[in-house]
Amino acid sequence: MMVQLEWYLILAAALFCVGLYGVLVRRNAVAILMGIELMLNAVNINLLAFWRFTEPAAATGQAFAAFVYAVAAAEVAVGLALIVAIYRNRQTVDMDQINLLKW
Amino acid sequence: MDFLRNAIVEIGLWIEGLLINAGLAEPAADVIMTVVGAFVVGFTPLMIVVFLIWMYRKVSARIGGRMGPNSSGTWAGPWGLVQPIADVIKMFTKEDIRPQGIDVIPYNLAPIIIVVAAVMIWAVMPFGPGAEMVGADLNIGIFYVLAFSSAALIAFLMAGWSSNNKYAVVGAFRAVAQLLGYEIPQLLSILIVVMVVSSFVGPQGNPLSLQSIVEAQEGMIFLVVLPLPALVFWLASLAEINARPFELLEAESELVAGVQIEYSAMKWGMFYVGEFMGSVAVSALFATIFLGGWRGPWVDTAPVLGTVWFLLKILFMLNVWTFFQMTLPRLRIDQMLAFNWKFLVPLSLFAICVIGVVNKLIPEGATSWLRSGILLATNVVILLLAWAVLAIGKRRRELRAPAGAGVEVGA
Amino acid sequence: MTQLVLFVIFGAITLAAAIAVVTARNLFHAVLWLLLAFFGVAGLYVLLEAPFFAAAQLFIYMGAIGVLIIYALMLTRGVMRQQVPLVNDQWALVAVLAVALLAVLSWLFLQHTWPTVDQAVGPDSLRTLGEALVDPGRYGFPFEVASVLLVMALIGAVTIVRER
Amino acid sequence: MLEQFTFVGFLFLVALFLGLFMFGVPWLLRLRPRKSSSYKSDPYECGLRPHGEAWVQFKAQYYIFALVFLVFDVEAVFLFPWALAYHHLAFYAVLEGVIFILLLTAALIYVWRKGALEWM
Repeated sequence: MMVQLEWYLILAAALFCVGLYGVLVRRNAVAILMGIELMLNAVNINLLAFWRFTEPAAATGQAFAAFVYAVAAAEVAVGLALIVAIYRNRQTVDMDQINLLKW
Repeated sequence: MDFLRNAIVEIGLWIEGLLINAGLAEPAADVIMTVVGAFVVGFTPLMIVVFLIWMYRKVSARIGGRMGPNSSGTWAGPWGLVQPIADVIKMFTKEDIRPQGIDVIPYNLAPIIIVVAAVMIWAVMPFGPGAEMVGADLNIGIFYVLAFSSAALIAFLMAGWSSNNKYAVVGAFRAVAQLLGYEIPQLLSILIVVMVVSSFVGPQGNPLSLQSIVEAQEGMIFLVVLPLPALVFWLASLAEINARPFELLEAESELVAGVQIEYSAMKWGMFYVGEFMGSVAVSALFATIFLGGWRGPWVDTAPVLGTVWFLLKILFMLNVWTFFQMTLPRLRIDQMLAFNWKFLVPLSLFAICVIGVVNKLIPEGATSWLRSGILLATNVVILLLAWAVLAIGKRRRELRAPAGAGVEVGA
Repeated sequence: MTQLVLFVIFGAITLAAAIAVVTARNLFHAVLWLLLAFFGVAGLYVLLEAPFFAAAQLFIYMGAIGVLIIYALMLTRGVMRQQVPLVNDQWALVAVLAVALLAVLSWLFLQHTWPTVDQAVGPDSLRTLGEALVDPGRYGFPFEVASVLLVMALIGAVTIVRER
Repeated sequence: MLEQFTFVGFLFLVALFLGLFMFGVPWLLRLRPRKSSSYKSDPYECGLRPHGEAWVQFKAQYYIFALVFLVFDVEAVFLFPWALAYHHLAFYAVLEGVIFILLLTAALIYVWRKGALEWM
């Protein structure tokens, strides 16, 4: 029995939801970034699954997956740099205490 | 005699024939053969390592003007051949000390990951001509090797973090700073090779697969065609396997052994084995990419000779490694980082651009001799340019700093 | 059949590790679970016949991003000692929402009939990707933009993180 | 294509077996410490009793090197398909790849000039 496209989509959706949960509930900023990484991975699974099952001869899905890598790398680089800078100034990475922008 | 010409493949076919005769279905026999192949490929590097430890002791003793293992005071067999076995037994039976405050699971997982990553690299190594002599001729070949060697980084961080020791943490940080950095010149020089292979093998063939990299060296080995990437790759690989002059991970006189400090008995032995396996893997990669892999005289008539040539080339590169190991001093960390980021990386970036453009400008119909010649000339020009830039830089530094005021070396 | 078994194994590894990432108390363990999740995703890519991306997954995520996250953890090491609550007070609500989102998405995926083709991946799929990436009519421009993006990220991050 | 990965999968199992074997034999032999003391199991710090916690603060310098590495790593994912297709590319397409590399070189030079590559 072959693995269907839907299965990959549902798996990716589950991964996305787990990542989303992590992003919304964790207090540590680094943990939030980890959640975002999970979500990006879910996106990549979707892209490659669509590529595999709908047009394996074209390069579209693969190219997009490669661009997602670039975006993920840029996101993680800048995001973690921000966290490090915040920690240096405020000695915390707890998102509930980083409320500078609130007022 | 005919049997011997292609002995390894013939033995495989013979066993498979036996299995099918014994009443096994063909797919099942195929699977069994794959498992047997995996065992052979997995254990080969280990066997080489056991031999290598012996050879390393002998050669380093000669270089150091010391007595080797054959005269260590106790009996160690003829030429000290029993020494590695004694080493193994010692390692297995030593007391395993568990330090306080370790993070148990990462601490124990790290040596396993190191061994696994070191074995996995061998899946794509071509041991001889033909598809049978490669574990799996993956179409991502060399990229697979890079992926697994970079995954091993994480083991160092795990070991360092979980050991509950300051030296281990510092060692892990240093290890990763070094291993990360030198991966870049390594992969850039491989990129140059991939481009050149792509124009050598033409529209058919897959330039990422190691087997076709070997096939592309039909006229001339790449050490001659591309001396610059070969040099960069070798230097970067020395750093990747923590060999001198880049032996900053262990640095026993400053870091007391780096990440391995809290490991004892066989867990330490696994780091040790992993390191030796790394040097075998790097030698095999260098032999495959730049020395023509299994290529050598009479391979066409007797393919089994290809394996012999390949092993001999690995042995040669291992001796080069031993020689480096025994004669060079250790760099300081700032020198090590500067050498990578300010010399190797810019040099290989420049080389990629120039070689990529020049190679494309050579008309497609050119003979491989002409192509090789032009590439060699380009390489030499780039090397001379790099040398000139270094010389100018040194001159300017000397002019700026008056004599005697600690001139930075090698930066 | 084998594919199905492998899909279930890798999928289970990925999901279990992902759940461990968002629930682990020790952040270092969370990173290790994250790496395991990445490894599972790499296995899925192999099943999707995109081995290049499986290798890139190991290469980028385990080799670079994992290391970067661990570095950031070490630089903000105060977090290892603080005994703050793990999650904020909206976790129950979010959990319900996430499960609901998963249910809706799954229902949608099963509802729609996807225009799948039963076609094998050619041996040249990676080469087509390489050609498409530099084809000015296709991804030539995004390709260069990706480079600019990486440069900008590097410059920005270095500017932010440098100690003055 | 997946058939080739059968071998890789089995090799992974063999590698795992090797690792667990080396790890497990001493464990099965029960070579536990016969006498244990807190001095023996202390973290080794050249003979002194360890002081403070092991997770000492680090300089951001390490992080910058990891950043540069990350960027070049992602670049490799783009450049490997490009190098693979090299023979099939027109001249301008090769130039595009070269521009890609030159942009990253510019980033490296920027970081260099800013002094972020110095070991402090």
